[in-house]
Amino acid sequence: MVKMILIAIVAPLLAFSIGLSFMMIKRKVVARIQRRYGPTIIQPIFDIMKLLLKEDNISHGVIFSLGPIIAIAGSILSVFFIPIAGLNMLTGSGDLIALLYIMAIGSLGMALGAGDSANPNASIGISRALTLMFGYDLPLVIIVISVALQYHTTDLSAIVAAQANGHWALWSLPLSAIVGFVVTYGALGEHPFDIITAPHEVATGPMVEYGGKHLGFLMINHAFHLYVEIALFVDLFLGGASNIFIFYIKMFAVFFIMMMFDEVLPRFKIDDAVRFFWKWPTVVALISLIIVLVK
Amino acid sequence: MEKMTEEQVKSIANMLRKRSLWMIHYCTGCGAMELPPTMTSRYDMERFGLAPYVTSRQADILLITGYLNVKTLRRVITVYEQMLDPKYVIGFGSCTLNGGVYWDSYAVIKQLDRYIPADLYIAGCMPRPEAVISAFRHLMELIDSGKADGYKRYKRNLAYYKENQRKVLG
Amino acid sequence: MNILLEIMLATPFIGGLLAFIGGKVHRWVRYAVAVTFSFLTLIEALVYYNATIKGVVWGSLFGSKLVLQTNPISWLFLFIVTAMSFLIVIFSIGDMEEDKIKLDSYYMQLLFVEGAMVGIVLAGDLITFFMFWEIMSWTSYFLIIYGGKKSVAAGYKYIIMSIIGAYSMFIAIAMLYVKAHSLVYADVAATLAHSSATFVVWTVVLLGIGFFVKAAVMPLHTWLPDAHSEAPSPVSPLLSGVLIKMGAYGLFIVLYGFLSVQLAGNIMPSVFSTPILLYIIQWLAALSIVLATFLAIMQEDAKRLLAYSSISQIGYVVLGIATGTSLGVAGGLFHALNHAIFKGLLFLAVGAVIYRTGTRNLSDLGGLVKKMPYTFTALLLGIIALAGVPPLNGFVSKWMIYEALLQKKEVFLLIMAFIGSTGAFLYVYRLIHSIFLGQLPKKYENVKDVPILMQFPIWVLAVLTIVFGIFPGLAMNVIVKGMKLFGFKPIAYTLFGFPQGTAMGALKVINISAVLVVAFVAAWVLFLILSKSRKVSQYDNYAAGQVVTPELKYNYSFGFYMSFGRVIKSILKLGIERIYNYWVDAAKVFGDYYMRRVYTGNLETYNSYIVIVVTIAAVAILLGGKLW
Amino acid sequence: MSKSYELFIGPNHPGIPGNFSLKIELEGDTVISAKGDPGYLHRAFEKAMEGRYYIQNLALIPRICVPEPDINEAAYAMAVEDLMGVEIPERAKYIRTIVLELARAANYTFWMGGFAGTLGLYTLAQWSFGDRDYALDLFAEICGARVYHMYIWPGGVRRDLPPGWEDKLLGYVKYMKERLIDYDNIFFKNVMFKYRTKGIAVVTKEQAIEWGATGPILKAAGVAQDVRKDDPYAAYEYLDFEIPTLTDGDSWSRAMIRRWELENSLNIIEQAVKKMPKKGPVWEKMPNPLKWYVPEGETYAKVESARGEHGFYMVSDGTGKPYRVAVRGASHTHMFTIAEKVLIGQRLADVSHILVSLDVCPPEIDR
Amino acid sequence: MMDIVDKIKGIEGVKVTVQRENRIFVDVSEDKVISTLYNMKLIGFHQLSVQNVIDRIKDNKFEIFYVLYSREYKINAIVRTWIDRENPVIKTADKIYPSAHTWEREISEMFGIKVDGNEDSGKPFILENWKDLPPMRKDFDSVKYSSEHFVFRHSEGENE
Repeated sequence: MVKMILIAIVAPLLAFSIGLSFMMIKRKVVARIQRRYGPTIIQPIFDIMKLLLKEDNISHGVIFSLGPIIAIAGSILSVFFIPIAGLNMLTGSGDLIALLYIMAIGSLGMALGAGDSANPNASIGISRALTLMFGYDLPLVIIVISVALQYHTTDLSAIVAAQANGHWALWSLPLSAIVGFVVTYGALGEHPFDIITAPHEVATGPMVEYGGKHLGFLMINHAFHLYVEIALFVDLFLGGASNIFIFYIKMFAVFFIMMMFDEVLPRFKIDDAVRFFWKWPTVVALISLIIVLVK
Repeated sequence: MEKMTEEQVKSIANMLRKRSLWMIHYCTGCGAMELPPTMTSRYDMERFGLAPYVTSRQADILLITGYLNVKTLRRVITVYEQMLDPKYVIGFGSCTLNGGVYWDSYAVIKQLDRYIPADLYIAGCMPRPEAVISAFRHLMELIDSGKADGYKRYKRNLAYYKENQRKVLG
Repeated sequence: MNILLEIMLATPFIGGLLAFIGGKVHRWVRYAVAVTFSFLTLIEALVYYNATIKGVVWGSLFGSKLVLQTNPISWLFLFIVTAMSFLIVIFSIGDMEEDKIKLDSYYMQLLFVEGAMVGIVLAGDLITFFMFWEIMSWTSYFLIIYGGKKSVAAGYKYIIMSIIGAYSMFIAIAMLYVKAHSLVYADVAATLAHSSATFVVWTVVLLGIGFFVKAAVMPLHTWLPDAHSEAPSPVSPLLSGVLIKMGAYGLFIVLYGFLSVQLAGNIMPSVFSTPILLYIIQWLAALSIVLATFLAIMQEDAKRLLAYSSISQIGYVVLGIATGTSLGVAGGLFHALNHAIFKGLLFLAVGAVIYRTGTRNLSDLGGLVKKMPYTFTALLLGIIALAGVPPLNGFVSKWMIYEALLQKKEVFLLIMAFIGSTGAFLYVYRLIHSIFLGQLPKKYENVKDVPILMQFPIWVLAVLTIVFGIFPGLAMNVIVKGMKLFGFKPIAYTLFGFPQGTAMGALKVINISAVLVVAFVAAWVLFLILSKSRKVSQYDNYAAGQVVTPELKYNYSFGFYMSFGRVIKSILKLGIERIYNYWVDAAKVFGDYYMRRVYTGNLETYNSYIVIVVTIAAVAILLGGKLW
Repeated sequence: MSKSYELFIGPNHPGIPGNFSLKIELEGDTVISAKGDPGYLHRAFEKAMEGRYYIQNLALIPRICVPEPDINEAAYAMAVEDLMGVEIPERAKYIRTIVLELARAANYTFWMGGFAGTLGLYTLAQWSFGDRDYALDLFAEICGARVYHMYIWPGGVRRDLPPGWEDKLLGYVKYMKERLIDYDNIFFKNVMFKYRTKGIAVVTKEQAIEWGATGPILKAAGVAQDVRKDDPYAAYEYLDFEIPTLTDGDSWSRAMIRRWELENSLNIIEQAVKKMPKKGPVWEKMPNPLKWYVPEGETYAKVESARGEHGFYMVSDGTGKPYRVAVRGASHTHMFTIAEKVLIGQRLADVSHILVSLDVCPPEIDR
Repeated sequence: MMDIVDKIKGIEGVKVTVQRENRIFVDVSEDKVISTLYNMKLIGFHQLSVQNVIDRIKDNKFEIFYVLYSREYKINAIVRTWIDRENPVIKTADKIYPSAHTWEREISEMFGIKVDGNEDSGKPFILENWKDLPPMRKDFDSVKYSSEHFVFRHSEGENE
């Protein structure tokens, strides 16, 4: 029991710090790609703390304030369903399919909050976010099905266990892994899929009215989000890990490759992004699925 | 004892605030021309934790980059009032100080701090990126020592500022 | 005890007549009678919880016995029918105002529909079934046309489609009668077991057309969007939540009461270890899911959006029922219950909004969360349930269907089911955003939340979404027990979900919700510690430095998914509806003279038609039997 | 039933180039009307110039257009020279050419970053803003200021080039040519760039001529009209360069025209440095500033700016102050006659890059 | 060069002066200006570079000029006309040169000239809440206005 409570406290903190470390590294690496020196490495901590300590905050209503809270609650919930380094916290209570929907709780909360800000920019941002989600969900679902069929289970910890000793899904399902990588871009809203917040078009979209502690919460949520998406990729295709360091290294490797593509692509228009996802990633994922079926 | 801790909290908050100053993305005048170099690879003000942000709710610093004509002043006041405390205003260039070369213009206001409280001025037309950065460093010092209290002054002397604004904006 | 079954069947009919007569005295008499009798029916239904009663003979026709029966599956639908009807009667009292529409026989029709549906569910033979089926069709038609001028056109469409379905069913029943000379379910099943494959397929297809029309499975869905959206606010949930479930119930009876998976597997080839007939039904259901989702996303009318969503959700029910595995069928039946709950909730909540604002046009609304917070919360629960997000009820049943499909490796259907579910996020968010979020139009500044009489049914349903979401075992008790009677292997379940082994993964909703609540509270506490936020008006808003005024059109609502619409333009152009509209138009021209005479809009005359139609149906059965 | 909604792009919005406001009305995500709202940068230049001596106005004119101030100085100087009938020395002509082309190159570099930024590629923005700074360093060396140079005077240029400046200039040209390859690789050859800009906001040849477009918009539509060729000023008549044209007239063509113009400018600088007389006066002596009377008359002087034709209509009444100066900025037409029409039917996602591709410069409109 | 001058001279009621190479002044009376512009466009002057006003306060006239350009002949022609300073009205040229529309908005705001046929004339364009004389007129004193409306900074510490 004590151990359970301890895990319940440690796991979100761990997830948050991993996500935060990615945020830190990203700003530095991006700066170097852009031929800049870049901020101090702990700059995101300053940003978040400053936002949380703002003396004045505005709210457009209860739902506006609840939005970021639900977002964080949803993200923390999904952290528990992703086995990290041998810890299977709640994986017995919900499987991969449940996780796909659990991950949507946070987005829904965010969407509600942004909608309550009574700003068309925010509404457009949400409309784009949901459309993009619809876009990348198709290939995502297909690869999730392929992995589930490959290992005959939808239990994430069982999937991780089946990939032990280097039998990664990356080797058995290389096509799905590639699609999964592309989908992670979309899910994280990295370039070229940063359509949701595109400042030149919709002035940061859903975040347009958020400032102060609300925005701080959203940044915290972003750290969780980074963690969840990448950890899911690692668990599905890179076989998870037996201890936290190896897990971190795997996650970092994925994230680092993502950053390399991140800063050299202009962004899609939203319908082009959906068309993109429904074209090549879907076709490739289907091929991979058919291979699994036939096997 | 309790008061002491409160002050400590405030000083810690100030220390954090000065390390992360977000500047609103509003080019009010021609001084905005020297901001891109300041922001980007040559001078890179992100080194000091400064970054441009889009909307009034997100930003901490309002940079009045040069002359303000009456039409813009109205928007600047809107933006300033939408920003969240603590917020800081930097007057950029001589026009914000005394009207600069537009001393005789019917459209340009001559003194920024009659309408919104300025924490800091940067002289020159236009100030070089080095000057801008040094101003930011100076602002950080002011924040650290708690002297950058423009937003408090605005609240305290609201009637004064509103009266001045009303006179000009009509 | 046995006599009660007949009393229960009679209760709503009696109530309906009494309400009609009482209404002449005073309207409150009408309300009291309607509420009492619908409540009585509900109580009587609850008595039969998990009971199995076989063959209560209540008459005979053409040598075939007329039988009433009940079993847990029937009870599940009985519960849906009676509970929803009760709540809708209460909602109607608040919503249907005397001075706006003549209410002379509204409650009678309402209770007649309820009675007809109770009859369908309790029927133990096909004649009883068909009789009540027809009564349901006609009475519900009269309910639909209460909604004003447009609804009459929608009603035409509905009744024409229903007649087509009824004829198809009628032929099948006649065929069975000729073959078996008895239309009691057990006899029918026994006959089919010894019939040729062609006969079985024809029977099932013809019956299926009738059910598919009612259940609005594509491509027989076209009546639904019009009828559901044009019907009066309290009738829409009855149609969407309950009436279309009758199609699903009929399908279940045909597929597993008359046939069985083994039998079907014996007489026809299988695909993915599913008999091909079931597989085709699955595909139709999956197509309904996806296409209706796409159409729902593009709607600009709140009730039309929900109507298309109903087509999509009933697709899940049919898909689940047609899987043929214990998990899938249980999921399908559970989804029928869940859909009734959340769709009823959504229609009632939207009805409440229409009641206050007078429009159901999404782009005219906005920002009502500040004015109608209770309705907002209920609708929020409804959309979360519909989108299938844990921990509310829609999630569990969808999860079961997904797992069943995954177990059978029917991956393409599974992908389509998933897509429909993600698409649901889009349209449900559209619904809640356009009504409750965004800028509040100036004309709605004085809007208040709806009266308690209308909130009560909404909140009962809202609580049910949570109850069945966290305790799926409650419904499983009934479903699993009932499915045993139909020869399914029982699935393992707990009160809170499904243990490892039932499906390819485990599920325990209580843990999900508990952690969610804890995480939420933790985040909230952190939020509250920090400095307080100040409430600002909706006009104090970022507008790129400009000032927002009430005159500024600062609300993004129309064409919410216009960019997405570009992507699916080619799919939407398929135009099933256009072909249908052509035929409906033709039928309209043909029947216009007749229709003008018959559908005068005078409800007094309509009541007599019901009896006439039942008689005609009976005569038709007689003639059909002889001619065959 | 309200189908449309209104959005403000600017003034406090990253999607607008400068302090300007565009009110767009949209249906879904499609623009159905766009209205520009200028005046946020109005400083009453034309009024102020009437009240000042010719020498004082030198300080005022570069501030009319911020990204490329030298064109104002050149046009002003040419108008005054025209009225006074002064011919400027040979070397001054070349120096003016070099300075104008350097400013043009700097402006296009700056524009490139802004354009890439609106498409979401911030890397190029970071690179090119940084690279533009090297051009500003060169300016700082000849006149002491990075942005407002006040270097081109009536009668020539203010002072001779500092020793060794030409080499630094050539070094800059060489550096920029190398960087251009990087820019091409990251942006101009990028598939996503073509995907986003091809066929967007087309201004056809007929429309461009009818609406009075100049500069890159006209060149992108297929008309080779350029003041440097048609009515050569400074030393352009001695130099060999081509006017690039494309035929599509879409956002992509305009971007490519600017990219080639940047290369063109670098080439012109190289040529001009080579051909420039190594010695000689750079300033035809002007009268004492206080007795600097310009003969009565009216004239129109024009130069080619990065955005199109930039002109000064100057009226003198024979006193020491100009009687009336009217400024023609290319953006004036581009914004109100072209952008407002072209934006209709476009998508919200494209609005800001269309504005930047038309290169609307608000200070030029407001003055 | 000369043949084009001859062509312009063919337009009714114009007075042509050649200032220098490529600069021609075409003076017309107020009522002929639109037809002249139309004919000029037919001749090949396709582009309106700038249209603005000079306040000739001594003559009590407004001078309105249109700078036209022809790519074909590479010539700038400047069409000038004079109207009375009292109740000044001009006709719009935006049917001939679309870009004139905006120039006319500016003129009508800055000089208080009414533009017939231009629906945007008289609406606020650059200025906001302007209540004084149109600012570009010679009798509007900018220095006086600004010292009346704005407070200049004189010495330090005068704030608050």
